[in-house]
Amino acid sequence: MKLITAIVKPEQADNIKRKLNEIGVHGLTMTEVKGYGRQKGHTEFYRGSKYEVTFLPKTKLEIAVSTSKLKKVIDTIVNTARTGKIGDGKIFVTNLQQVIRIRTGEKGQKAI
Amino acid sequence: MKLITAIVKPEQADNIKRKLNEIGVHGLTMTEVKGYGRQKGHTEFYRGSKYEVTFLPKTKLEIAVSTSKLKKVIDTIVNTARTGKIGDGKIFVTNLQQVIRIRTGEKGQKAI
Amino acid sequence: MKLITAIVKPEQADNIKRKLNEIGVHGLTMTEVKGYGRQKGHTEFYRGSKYEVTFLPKTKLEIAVSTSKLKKVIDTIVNTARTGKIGDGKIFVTNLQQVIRIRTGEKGQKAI
Amino acid sequence: MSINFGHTAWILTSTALVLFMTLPGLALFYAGLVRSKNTISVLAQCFLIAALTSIIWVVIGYSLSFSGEGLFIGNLDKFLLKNIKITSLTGEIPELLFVMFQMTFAIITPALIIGAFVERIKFSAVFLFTLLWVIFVYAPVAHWVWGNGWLAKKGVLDFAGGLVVHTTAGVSSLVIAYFLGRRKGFPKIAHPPHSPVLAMIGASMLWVGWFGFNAGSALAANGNAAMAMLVTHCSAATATLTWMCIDWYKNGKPGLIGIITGMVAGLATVTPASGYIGPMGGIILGFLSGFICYWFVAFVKFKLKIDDSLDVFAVHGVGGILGTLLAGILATDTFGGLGIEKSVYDQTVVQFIGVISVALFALIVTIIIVKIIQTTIGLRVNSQQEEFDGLDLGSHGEKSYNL
Amino acid sequence: MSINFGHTAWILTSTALVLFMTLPGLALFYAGLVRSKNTISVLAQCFLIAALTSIIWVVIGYSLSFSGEGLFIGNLDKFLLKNIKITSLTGEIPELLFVMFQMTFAIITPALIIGAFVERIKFSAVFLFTLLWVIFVYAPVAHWVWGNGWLAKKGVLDFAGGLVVHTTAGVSSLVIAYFLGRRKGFPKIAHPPHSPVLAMIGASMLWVGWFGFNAGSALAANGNAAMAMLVTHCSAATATLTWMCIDWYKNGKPGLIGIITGMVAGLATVTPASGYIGPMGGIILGFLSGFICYWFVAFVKFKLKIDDSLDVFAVHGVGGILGTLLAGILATDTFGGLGIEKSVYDQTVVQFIGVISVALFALIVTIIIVKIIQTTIGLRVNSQQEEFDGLDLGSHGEKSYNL
Amino acid sequence: MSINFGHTAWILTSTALVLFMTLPGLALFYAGLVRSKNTISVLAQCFLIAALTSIIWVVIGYSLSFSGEGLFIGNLDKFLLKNIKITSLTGEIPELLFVMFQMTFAIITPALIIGAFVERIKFSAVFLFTLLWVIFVYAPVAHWVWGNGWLAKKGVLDFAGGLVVHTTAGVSSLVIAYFLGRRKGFPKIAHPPHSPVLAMIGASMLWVGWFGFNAGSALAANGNAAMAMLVTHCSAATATLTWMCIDWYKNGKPGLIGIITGMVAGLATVTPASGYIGPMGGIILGFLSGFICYWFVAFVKFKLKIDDSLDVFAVHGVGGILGTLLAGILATDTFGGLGIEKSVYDQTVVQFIGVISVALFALIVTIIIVKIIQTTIGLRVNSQQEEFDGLDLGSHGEKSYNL
Ligand SMILES: Nc1ncnc2c1ncn2[C@@H]1O[C@H](COP(=O)(O)OP(=O)(O)O)[C@@H](O)[C@H]1O
Ligand SMILES: Nc1ncnc2c1ncn2[C@@H]1O[C@H](COP(=O)(O)OP(=O)(O)O)[C@@H](O)[C@H]1O
Ligand SMILES: Nc1ncnc2c1ncn2[C@@H]1O[C@H](COP(=O)(O)OP(=O)(O)O)[C@@H](O)[C@H]1O
Repeated sequence: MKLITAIVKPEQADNIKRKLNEIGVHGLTMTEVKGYGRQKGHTEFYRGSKYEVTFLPKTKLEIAVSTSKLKKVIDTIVNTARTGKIGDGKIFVTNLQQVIRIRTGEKGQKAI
Repeated sequence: MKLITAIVKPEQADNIKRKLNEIGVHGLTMTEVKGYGRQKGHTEFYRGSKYEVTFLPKTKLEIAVSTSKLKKVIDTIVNTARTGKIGDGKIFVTNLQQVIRIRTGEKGQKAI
Repeated sequence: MKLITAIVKPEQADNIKRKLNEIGVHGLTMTEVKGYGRQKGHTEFYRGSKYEVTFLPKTKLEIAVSTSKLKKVIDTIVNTARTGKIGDGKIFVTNLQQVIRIRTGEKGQKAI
Repeated sequence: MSINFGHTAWILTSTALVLFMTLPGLALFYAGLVRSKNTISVLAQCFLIAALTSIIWVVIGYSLSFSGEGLFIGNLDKFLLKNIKITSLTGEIPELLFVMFQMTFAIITPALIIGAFVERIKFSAVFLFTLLWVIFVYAPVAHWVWGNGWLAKKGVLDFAGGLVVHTTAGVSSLVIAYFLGRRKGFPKIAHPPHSPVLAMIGASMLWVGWFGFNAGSALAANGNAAMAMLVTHCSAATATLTWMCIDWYKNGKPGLIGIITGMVAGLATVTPASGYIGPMGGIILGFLSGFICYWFVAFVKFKLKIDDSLDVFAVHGVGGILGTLLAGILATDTFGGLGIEKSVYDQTVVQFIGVISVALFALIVTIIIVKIIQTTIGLRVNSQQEEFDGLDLGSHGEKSYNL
Repeated sequence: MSINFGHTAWILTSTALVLFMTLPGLALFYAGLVRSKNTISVLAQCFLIAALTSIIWVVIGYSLSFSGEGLFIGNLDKFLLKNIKITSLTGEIPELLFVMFQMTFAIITPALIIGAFVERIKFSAVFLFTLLWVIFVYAPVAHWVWGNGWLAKKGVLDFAGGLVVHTTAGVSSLVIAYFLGRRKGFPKIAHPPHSPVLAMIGASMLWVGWFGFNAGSALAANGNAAMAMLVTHCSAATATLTWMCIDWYKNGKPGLIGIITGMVAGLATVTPASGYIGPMGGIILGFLSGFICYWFVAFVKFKLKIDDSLDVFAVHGVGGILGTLLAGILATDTFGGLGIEKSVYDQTVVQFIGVISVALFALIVTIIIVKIIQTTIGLRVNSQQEEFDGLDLGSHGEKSYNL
Repeated sequence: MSINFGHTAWILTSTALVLFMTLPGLALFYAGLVRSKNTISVLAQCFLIAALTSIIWVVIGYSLSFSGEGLFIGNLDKFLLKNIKITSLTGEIPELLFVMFQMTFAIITPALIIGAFVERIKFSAVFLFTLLWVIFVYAPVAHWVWGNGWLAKKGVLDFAGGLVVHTTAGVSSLVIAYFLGRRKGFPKIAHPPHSPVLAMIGASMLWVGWFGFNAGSALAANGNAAMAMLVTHCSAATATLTWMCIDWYKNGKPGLIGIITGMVAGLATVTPASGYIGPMGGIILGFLSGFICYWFVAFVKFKLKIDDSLDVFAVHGVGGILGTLLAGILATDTFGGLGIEKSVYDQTVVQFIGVISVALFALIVTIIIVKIIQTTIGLRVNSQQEEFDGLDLGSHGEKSYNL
């Protein structure tokens, strides 16, 4: 099992969720984060003082999937989230050793 | 060493923390997240418009533990967080390659 | 490739970002979290009622790096974030199986 | 007597000020003190009470309170305000304006009780409670004290509502909180006010609006109004500092919540006395109310263990009673007051009778009302889950913060 | 006639109240209803409109509205308020005060239109729109109705701005919303108001401030003002309860947003009639406005599919029109009104003419203005990205919440 | 002279308006501009200053300011307001009301200084500073200018507090900010205001409340009050637009913070002149204040490098001085003013003397006060950690947002 962590633009999150739902991913966890990358931020002015904003709002999606679905899910995310502009985000994949559904105590694949 | 990531109902977080403390877990990190799963959300109405809420507030707990404690911690979380209703949440376990305590520079087990 | 997760004091985050930037780390993701550890919280009073705060605001930094850079990045974080006082935080290292840049579809090292 | 345009101008203004105390003043004060998941419900309750009471007042409340010479209750001659002409006067102001001004008092009184039942009451129960309470508690007491009823005939002093507003609301709060039951964890688990900022905005509006409440109760723009404003201010300022210092001493830090709670206590306490006393009296009342209300907050919570969630009884009830009891004494020359006709002793006996009878009456009738609601539509929301999720989602289907 | 200090005191107060309705009242009401990323822009638009309209009013607006005897437009004799002395009177109050009081009406009217163009308009377009609209829509209509123009001569009843304020703003809102185009996803995707709390604060301020609006329009502190205040209040309270009950019935839960929307509809509706009717009339108007405005919200959104984002037409336009049409009827004795000179039928015909002519005029002139702006500086922000990121960052370079 | 009920009604209202300016107006304006971790502390400071100053005023401040004929300071004849009867008059209003009205001025003046010391001062130091400053700076200057002291005898024009309020507060702000030292990172690191929304609410309340401040200073509900209100409004509107345009030009975007800062500058600037000038004068002052205060914000910050954190000197000090200096000139017929008795030259010399002497006096006495505090209880919070964590937790043990 794998854990996919995708950092995407906040405006894409709903779309991605919908698309993933269509390919049979029925669970994910979303976090509001701030990202720093190549995309540059902006400058705000307050009473003559400059304030540089380098961290931009991003959304992190965490999705546990079975290894067999990994590619499909990644492709779906990439295709949905890509706008071709800097700041589109990144996907990280890590190994999941165990998944447990708290409600039933089920473990592994069944728990995803 | 393992990293346990538990997505639970926000109302359970304090309880879990207390129970973990009792079994000797003295550190954890909590994040407010939004979860999408089988649990269905609700509908809000504003001046005749419908607004569907599918992401529900959840709490993510991240706990680094030594491998020997893994089972005990997971059991404690499952037992405390389980209400038997949909939406109780999930636990993910990943491998931790290294842990470092910033204050002292200690590494590995000692740093947990 | 490795994923470094550092839990630090919020006031250190900007500094760390700057220092990492200097050693060539040009991307990271930041999340506001709440930490529970050895550092004790504080007590608030409201109309005679006591309210214990045990979770303290922390900042989580997630940084994907190539394995070769791992040590340097960790050292930089430790050196920058260390104040020597309880609550300085922790660093967790996990294995990254894959990294994908959404914009270009690049994978692996190039995508970091 | 003919109309005085200056007085009329001031009472028009005062009416706006007193409405402002409830909407948004009190609503924000209370909303800031609850958890964020119950914010909307508090605001909605306040709005409901304001709107509903207004209609009750126009239809029947004003008539029951201020029409006729009955000892215990008014009559229905002014049902739906009939027989009130645009030229009718009360004193030197239009009677229609008096209707409006008094309406704002009738609005804020049940709204005060919100503090007792937040975070767990059914919205429909608020509707029914307000309906019954305004008619069967507020209107009679208003008639007794201000509508030429038996207490007025006895010469009770209650300038702006220590009895009519604060004693009734305070006592009824205790009753409804008792029957509703406690919130989970009370009193062991404390929940910090979700927004001291909102609470402070509301409290400030109460302070400013209270000028209309107390100085408006002179029904004139004259020295009496000016004095009422001044003593009101003195009491609020003194109580603020007193409460702040107690907090500072006891907890090591002076919190904002304590500061504004003290202020409201000072305002409630001076209310019944505000038209009779001098600045010195205001300072004394402020000081006493700081201490005594402070003590009662802990007493209700930890001794009586009644979950009067936002301390309505301790702050308003106790304050109103205290001010009523002391009104006679502080009105004397000795304390720089404007003087009273009776002897201090006689007056204080009357004040005492006023407090006891109003408190008992509010107690009994509210128990009856609460029992009626409990056995019909129910008082508390149906499920623990709804309470846990918060009334905002559960009862109103809205969230207070969508940042 | 000589100056009446009581009346003057009340109109000074009313002026403050009506300014308060816009700043911060309406600004907060609207800001709470948009998404958090457009909060600053709404507040800034409101401030811009207030400041700009004030200057226009002093320079030329007042003169065009209230100077001279023209049927369709005033003259320039009071350009820059020249010829107005500190001792000049309008009725029994200083004319300078009348200038100020009326200025606050001129401010709030274009500010109402903000609700139609939020979340997508260019800030510079707001500037130009306000400039043209105040001069070419507001000033003429104010002259027709209140400045002794042709509608005044016909005897149209519009006590506090059903035509001048609400009909003009409502109709123009529809126009500008239509030409601006819809926000992405409208009407399928709903966005919850980012802060019902802010919206409620604003709504409450509107309620309180409306006392200055309607009761102030008596230009006196007398029984007429008192009655206006009372009926205003009755309508607001009834409409609040009506809208709440419809929501409760239809969605299963009474939401706060519905409660306050109903209240505002009740206030807008009673405005033109407020100086002529009695409490019963107020209650009737409140009840009708609750139903009819509720229906129009859905109609504009889902049938016309015009993105009048915060329902200015449905709430203010429809309310103002409704109140204007019924003013004559409800002013009669039958409904407890103060009586009218014409026959009900004749009066209602005049009211009808008023509504049609004002609505048509606002429609046509606003179309022209909008077209001018579209072909010069442009109406809508340049990029979709700016809309997505929100006007706060895009147009003002600020964020509303930095917690 | 006998009491005028109309005037009394207006000053009762104005008193409420001016208190409203401080609580919650100014408190919110400032609280919105600091970081969220210092929100509570600003609100608590504002409340403390309001409560404490009120008591000082009643006990000794009023007497020192307005009793007796001393050139430099009043006497103690009205200590604790003794000798003031409910029937005593000041002009045509009750003296007790005058006491209250003036009290609200005494409250807001030290409260303005909060802007200079936010985010790092000890709460106990605020207590002591207010105590000393009100007695040794405010009361004397109030006596000089308004209490028939030496500047009044010279014929200085200061209608509503350009000298007494804004010059004193502005200059003292510079002093206390200087001695307190800078916040970490100043002026290199900027911190965005945590809530432009709160700041905007506060600013709007200042605008509305300022009607009571300036038009109330006429102590009458007449043409003079109306004109004061009008010119106040004109200056605020013009300064708003001016500052907005400068920001727009310089940063490419007009920010909300700039808009409201301009507005406050316009209000402060017109204050001393508001009872003497005409609309044209108001517009001129607004325009100049927009430019000059804008420039001074940067000057203090980047040239003087004094961390007058919320720009009290640049906005209030400079504004008040500017308005005072120009009051004589703009009061002349040429600029549509109401005329002055002296020659323009003579008057302007007097204005100049007023500014210099008040500024110097405030400077010196504040230095002494600050030194006293520094060597006793200390001025700045003890640890850097407390500053970092924020004064909310450190000094008050509360958090401002618990969402
Ligand atoms: N090395 C990294 N570690 C963690 N997060 C990263 C890393 N690089 C980028 N990110 C995240 O991805 C987001 C987008 O990256 P950015 O470089 O701006 O765009 P692009 O992928 O188009 O080059 C960043 O805002 C940040 O949240
Ligand atoms: N595949 C997944 N990946 C990441 N998070 C998940 C996944 N499935 C569920 N979750 C998280 O767990 C929460 C509870 O899941 P849900 O399916 O509603 O309940 P249950 O576990 O009782 O079936 C979700 O809200 C979501 O945050
Ligand atoms: N076992 C753990 N798992 C997850 N997070 C931890 C763990 N231990 C500590 N943390 C995080 O690190 C932060 C600092 O830890 P703490 O024990 O207070 O300081 P120190 O590292 O100086 O002993 C905590 O607030 C928490 O967020």
